[in-house]
Amino acid sequence: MPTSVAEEYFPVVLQVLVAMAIAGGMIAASALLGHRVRNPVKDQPYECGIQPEGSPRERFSVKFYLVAMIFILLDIETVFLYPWAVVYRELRLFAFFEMLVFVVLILSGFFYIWKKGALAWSMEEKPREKQ
Amino acid sequence: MPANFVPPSGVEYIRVLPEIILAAVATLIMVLEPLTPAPRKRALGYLALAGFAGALAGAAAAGWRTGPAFSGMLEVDGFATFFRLLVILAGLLVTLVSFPYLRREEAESGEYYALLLYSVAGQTIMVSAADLIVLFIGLEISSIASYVLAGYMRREKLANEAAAKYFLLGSFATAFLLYGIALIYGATGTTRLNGIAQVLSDPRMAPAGILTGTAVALMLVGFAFKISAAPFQVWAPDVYQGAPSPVAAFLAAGPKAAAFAVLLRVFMTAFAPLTGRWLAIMWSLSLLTMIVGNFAALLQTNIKRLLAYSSIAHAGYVLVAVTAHSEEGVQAAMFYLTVYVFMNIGAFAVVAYFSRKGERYVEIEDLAGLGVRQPVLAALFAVILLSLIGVPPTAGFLGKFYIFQAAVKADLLWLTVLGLLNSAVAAYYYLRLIVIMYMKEPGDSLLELPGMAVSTRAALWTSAAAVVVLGLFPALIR
Amino acid sequence: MEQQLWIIPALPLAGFLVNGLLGRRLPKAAVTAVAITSVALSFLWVLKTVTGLMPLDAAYVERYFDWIRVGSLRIGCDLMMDRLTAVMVLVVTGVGLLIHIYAAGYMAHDTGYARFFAYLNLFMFFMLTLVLAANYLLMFVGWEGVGLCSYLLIGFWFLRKSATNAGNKAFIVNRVGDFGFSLAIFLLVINFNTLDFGEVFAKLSGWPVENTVGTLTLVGLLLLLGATGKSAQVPLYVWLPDAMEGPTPVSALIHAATMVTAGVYMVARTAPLYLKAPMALEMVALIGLVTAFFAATIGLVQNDIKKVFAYSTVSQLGYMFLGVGTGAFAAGIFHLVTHAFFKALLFLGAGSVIHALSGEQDLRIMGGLRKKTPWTFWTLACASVSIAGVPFTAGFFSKDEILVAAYHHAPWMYWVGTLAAGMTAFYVFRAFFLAFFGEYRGEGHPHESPAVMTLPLAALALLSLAGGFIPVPGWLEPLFGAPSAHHNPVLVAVSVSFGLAGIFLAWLFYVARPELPGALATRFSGIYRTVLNKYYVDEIYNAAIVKPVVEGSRSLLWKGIDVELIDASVNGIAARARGVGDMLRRMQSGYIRNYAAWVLLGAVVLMLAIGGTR
Amino acid sequence: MHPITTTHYLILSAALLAIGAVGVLIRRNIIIMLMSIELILNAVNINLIAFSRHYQDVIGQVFAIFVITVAVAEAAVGLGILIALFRNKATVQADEVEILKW
Repeated sequence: MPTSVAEEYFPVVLQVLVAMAIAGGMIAASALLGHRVRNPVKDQPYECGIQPEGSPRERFSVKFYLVAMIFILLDIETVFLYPWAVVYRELRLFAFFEMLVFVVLILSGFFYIWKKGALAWSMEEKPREKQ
Repeated sequence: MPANFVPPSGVEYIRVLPEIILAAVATLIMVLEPLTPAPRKRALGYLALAGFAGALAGAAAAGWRTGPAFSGMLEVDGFATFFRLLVILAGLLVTLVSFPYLRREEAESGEYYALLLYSVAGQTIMVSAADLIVLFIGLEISSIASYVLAGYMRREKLANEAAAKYFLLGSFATAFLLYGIALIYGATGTTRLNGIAQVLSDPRMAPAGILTGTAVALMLVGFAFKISAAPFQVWAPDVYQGAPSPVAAFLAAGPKAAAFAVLLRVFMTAFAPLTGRWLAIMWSLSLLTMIVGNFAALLQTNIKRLLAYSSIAHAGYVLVAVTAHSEEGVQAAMFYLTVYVFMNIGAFAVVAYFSRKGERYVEIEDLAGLGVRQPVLAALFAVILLSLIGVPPTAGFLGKFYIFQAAVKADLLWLTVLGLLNSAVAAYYYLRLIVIMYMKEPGDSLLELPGMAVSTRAALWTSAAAVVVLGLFPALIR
Repeated sequence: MEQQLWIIPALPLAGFLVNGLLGRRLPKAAVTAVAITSVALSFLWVLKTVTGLMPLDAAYVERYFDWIRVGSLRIGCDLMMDRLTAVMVLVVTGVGLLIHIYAAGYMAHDTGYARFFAYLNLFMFFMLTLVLAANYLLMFVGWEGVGLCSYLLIGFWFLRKSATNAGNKAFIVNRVGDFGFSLAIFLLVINFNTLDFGEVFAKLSGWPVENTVGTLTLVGLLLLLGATGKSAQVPLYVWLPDAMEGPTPVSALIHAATMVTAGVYMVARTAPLYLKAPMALEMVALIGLVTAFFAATIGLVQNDIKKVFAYSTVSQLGYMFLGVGTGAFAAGIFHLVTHAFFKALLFLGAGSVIHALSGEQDLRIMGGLRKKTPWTFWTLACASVSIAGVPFTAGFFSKDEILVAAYHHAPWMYWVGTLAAGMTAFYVFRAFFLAFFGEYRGEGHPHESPAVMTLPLAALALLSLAGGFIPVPGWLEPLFGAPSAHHNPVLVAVSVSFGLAGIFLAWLFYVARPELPGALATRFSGIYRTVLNKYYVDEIYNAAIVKPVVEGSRSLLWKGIDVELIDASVNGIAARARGVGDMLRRMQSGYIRNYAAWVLLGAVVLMLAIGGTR
Repeated sequence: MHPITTTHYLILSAALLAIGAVGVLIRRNIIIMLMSIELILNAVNINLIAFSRHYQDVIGQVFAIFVITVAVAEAAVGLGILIALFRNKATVQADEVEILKW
């Protein structure tokens, strides 16, 4: 086992350095090697060939935030699944039902979101106007 | 840990029955909510009522089999059952008051009832927690639900602002509480309340004084915020004024009573050995709370804000009982909290009914002439106000009497004297309401006052009756 | 207990209750019947009791119940009858009965009829309690009661401002006197630990005669202060002339015959104490003499017939005090009895005159009533003769007894007394001649009073004349010792001559040469005006006592202490509270970040406080 | 080199706590305030894990997981409220939110 603090943290430091080197290298290479011709059209943000209209800085619609938040909420539940999975063997049947209840509760939350229309993206699809 | 893990036995589930029922019904409502068409949302309300009733039965049932549950995480004893019943009852009364209110504001929806149920579930967990983790989780469940409830009327600026303030400050204070819990865990190595007590009491393992002291202080910050004690009460007036009246009633009753229960449990069991250090602080906190609550209320013109300051003042009185840190103190606090819950819900029920759509009429002057136009309503409100002052026949008086009796027994003479002076000051702003109701000419605000809905009437009558009955027969719940 | 003394006062009380409570609903006749029968029955019961107890050498006491029992002090509700009380009770009920009958006619067409008789009966009850009381406290109850009734009856026509003012004045001045009386009672309790007459006088034997101002003299003086208040003597006489605002029967009963004599009775009752305190007794005599002379001079120039008789009462009371003061208690009481007869008659006569002239009281507008009201004329003549002291009339006997006793006590007192007697004769006959002789100067058409009024007048006239032969001094001998035997004819002759001279002068001034008084008045206009205005005594009292007290209490007590001190401090505290409230309210600035700051500040403070301490 | 002991972690978490608290006071934008509160919660987590390692038991870590979950829930609700506020008043500046006062 590494004795002093330095040895302990050497691998961590090494990893960070390697990551920075690769990223920095690519940017530097494209900047140095690439032939740059500047004109207004080129300076526009590249949007897969479609003509970009409006500035990139206009606001996101709420939908994006909503989806992001739902993702995070449901994702956290997985955190609880890991420890459960590790000790599943010893806990026998009890744990299974316990987790079943847990998952059902989560799904009911999901059902609520789904039925509320939070996931429906396009306008016409909205089943019912949110109050 | 898994080696000696034993799955919870049947009886433990019964001990946790109220939480199960509340959570189940709430989730059911959440699931049903999108499926029910707008006009039939009231059915969800009735479902919520049934949920509360079931939970009451559950709490009573749990009350018969006291003992730990879930490997010591929860401790269901007399104290816990008492507060469980109180908190669920508060939730029930608030639901009753909310029916007509939501219909009038055209904001009927299942989420409101579900949130109420979740918040009460959180509080019941909090109250019976024997472990700091469970306590924290219960506290968070109830707080987060109440943040949303506070901002329920999304279209109104006031509600938004109230919710934003409540959320920010709430989470800020809870963060401190959490930090305190972490430190205590660090100092004692365990999060079990009685475990902490053991470690703190035997000198051999006594951890560093500074660490425990800071931990206690930080936890006190969290609790003080929740019960709106002095330096941390700044949020209460704004939130009570901004939030819809039934929610304000709920905030003043449910979470506050639960927070006091937790404060009592933690400071009486876990921090008992450190009493010498936190007693002086508790003393000054209670005094400061009473002063701020009573004096600031003198100049209020908005009824809800006035009731907010009054609830701060009452928190001060209960803190006096806590400072007495004796058996009578706890008894007195429990009795006072019960009466306090009824008084507050009654008062806010009147405001909810009286303020009409969009809560236009919440100024004190709007009450003018109520005694003439609506004698029954005015009489009920007067009874509640008298009890808030602590006039003898009502339970309010007995509550204060027990508290100050306990305080005197714990020879907190100065606190008692100042406390009584404060309640004298309090008499002014309560009586002002009665004066305006009975002595002033009715203004235009009383013209189109619609009939009172059955449910609000029921809630109002129960609280007024409780105030009087408890005043006469305190033994019912001692 | 067999004599049941309590029935005597109980009957008028019953009369009062019936009239007072049911009066308005009962017809007038019923009210009169109840009032008069109650007093009549009481009078008969007195006769039965007195005859029953005939030898009555020792005081006969009936004890009913313990009113106050504190430690060793026992004050019972007990009544007593002895010779002195017998005399007083007979006078009170007898004269009272006659006046009740007279009042039935006089007040016939007055709206407050029932109320009037209720008050009269109540007065009789209190007066009888006062007289029959066996201890000072019960006497004090009667004392206050009669004061109350005099207030009620003076202000009977309460719509008239002057009547209510007079009532107030009477009551307040009496209270000043009662103040002295109660102090005396306290001293008695402290020194003798009892208020019962018998016990007090028994314990007195152990006390030496005081030549310096000891406790006994102090008690005597305080009692005298009470007596001057009640019997309208010099310092506290101002209320009696104003008391004439009340109906005439009231003046007759209360302000002539009974209440005002209470003072004399009280001094006579405490004779043993006064004998032990000669200085106090001397003071009584002095007060009496000064009052007699002083009131007589004022009486000379009064124009209101009732005012003349009022001052005459004050003056005659002065004589009684003189009599009692010079040790001749029996003479004093004797004069009290005779005075009750002729003074009541004078007032009732005046009442009849006023009744005849339908309310006119000014002598200058009367005249020539001899032919129009013969009955009144003759009865009033008897009274005037009696009061002037014409030989063999009641007044003659009692007044000379006093003057002789005064002579033996101090010769100069006799001369002043006799001079005052002359003046008395003058002003009585002045009123008599002005009212009944010469031509009628008023516009009205006077008519004789009805029988119900003239009959009592006749009875009283008889008593005024024959009263002198009632052996009162002899009857009172066991109590006050034998009357002074030496009847010096010379003294009697001198006083009679003064009386007759007074009558002659009055005749000269007002019948023979009516212009004389006018001329005399202009020549001595200065003296005339001061005497007419009652030596400006009322004005002096007003300035000296009333104004400072009223002003003082208004500016100092009310404005000064109450407003500035108390109100200011209370409002101040309230304002401070609101100030604190406002400051705390500002704490809610509305900014989230301020709130967060408060939370953080609180947290830091707590950490330091709890964390810091070791 | 002395090994990294629990106190180092405590100091780190205390620093984070301070930064978080000050962040709430100074920053105007409510979202940033929200973030600083999350910062404090993370400071708590550090503490918990440090103590858990110190006592060699799992309570601290379990607690940490719960704290994280609660933090997420809080954040979700907080942002929800914030959006509602934004819709009404088109501002997220803390100082403009001050209708309710005194």
